[in-house]
Amino acid sequence: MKLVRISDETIDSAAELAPLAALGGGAVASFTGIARDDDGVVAIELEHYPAMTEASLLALMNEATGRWSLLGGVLVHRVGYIAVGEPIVLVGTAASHRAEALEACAFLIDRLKTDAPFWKKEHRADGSSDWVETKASDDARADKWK
Amino acid sequence: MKLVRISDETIDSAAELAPLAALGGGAVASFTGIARDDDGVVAIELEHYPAMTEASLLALMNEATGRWSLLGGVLVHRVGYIAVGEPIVLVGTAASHRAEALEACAFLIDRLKTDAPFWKKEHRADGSSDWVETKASDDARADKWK
Amino acid sequence: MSASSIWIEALKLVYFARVREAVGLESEDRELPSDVQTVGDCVVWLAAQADNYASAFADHSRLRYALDQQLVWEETLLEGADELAIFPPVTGG
Amino acid sequence: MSASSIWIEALKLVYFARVREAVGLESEDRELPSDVQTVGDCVVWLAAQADNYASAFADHSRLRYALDQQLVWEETLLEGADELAIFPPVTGG
Repeated sequence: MKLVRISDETIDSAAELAPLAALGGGAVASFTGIARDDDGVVAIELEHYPAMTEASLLALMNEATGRWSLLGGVLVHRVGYIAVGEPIVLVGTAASHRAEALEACAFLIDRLKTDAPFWKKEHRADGSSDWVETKASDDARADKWK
Repeated sequence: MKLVRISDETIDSAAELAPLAALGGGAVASFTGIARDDDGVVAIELEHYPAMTEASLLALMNEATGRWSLLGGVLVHRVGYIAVGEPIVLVGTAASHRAEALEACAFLIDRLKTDAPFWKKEHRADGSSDWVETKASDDARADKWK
Repeated sequence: MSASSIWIEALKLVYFARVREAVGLESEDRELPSDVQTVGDCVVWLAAQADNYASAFADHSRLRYALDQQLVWEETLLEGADELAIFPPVTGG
Repeated sequence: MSASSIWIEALKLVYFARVREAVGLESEDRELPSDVQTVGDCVVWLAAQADNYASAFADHSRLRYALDQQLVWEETLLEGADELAIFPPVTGG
């Protein structure tokens, strides 16, 4: 079971992860990225490259299933306006044993951060907004998997 | 927010993780260990050391919060009879950034496997049962964190 | 007319995030001169088209590229491609 | 009467999993001889108490210990403790 999805509605983590727990494996790992309550930010705007986004998420998922023995994986990314406190991204992995599930989950979120065509803009209560800058630490974490 | 609990009822992962998503951080990681559909096994029996179990989980949680900058952590372990497909253990961590949440989550489940006083017995459809043996790979993973 | 001058007529440029805002367009079709062979050539050529293009495409260290929806580098040849996307480093997740 | 002979009278032994099943008891109170000083001494002494104890406590490589609910080693002194738990390597999670 492999699922990737771009969503303009609130991500329901429990509903997305439930199928992973039903695959007969012993381990489900998940990561949820949340719009952080940072410095006056009230919402995050997520832009993406519609013609490329889904294919790029599927390529990451295929790389993960090629590298680790997974029973299933889920990758859901929100786009549009996202209020602080709401999920931006959900990664879920299922495997027979925990090492595979945990490592593949970390791999997927680390590589999504550097490879998938999404851009975040922070909107503040005073009406100002700024594009989020990349972090060198993201490149370092993604490089770890090479 | 730190929560450790021994439960003799089904673990409701969504309900346990929801408070972690509401702490204002950007990252929630989770791991769910599930009674695996293995070789005719129909149920797992989980024995524990009641006078010690909760304190040992709390010690692990305190070690995690001392090592990583966490906003919160949840550790729930089921005891008693557990049907195949049901969760045995749930680990959840919340942090401002993903590295802390992911690493602390992996730490907690790896160390729980070697340090917390639980013992699993597998019950099979034919009425036979066996205590589960430890795996050398568990010790190796736990040692990684030393 | 050479084969290379045919595909060049059809190149669609798409912009995202800060680049889109600086250019003021989500996408445009451009005929490129025949000496524009690589992604990097194209960016240099675009920077000379207008003042807002100059600022959008000045700092190559803050630009990334996808050719026909595949991440590529400045050295990649445009030949045969339909769509070049130019954007800042991604910040999703 | 020395101080050490007082606490020894009170040592509670608790067993889990395969050890509990082999001994046939969840717990018992035992008076230990005064030459039983460490966790390891106690296990050797227990193994000599009965046939089923001998099989329960024969292979030290498959035994783990907690003294007053803290994981300890065979070398750990019993002195002052109220409760010694003896069990196989843990297999939770």
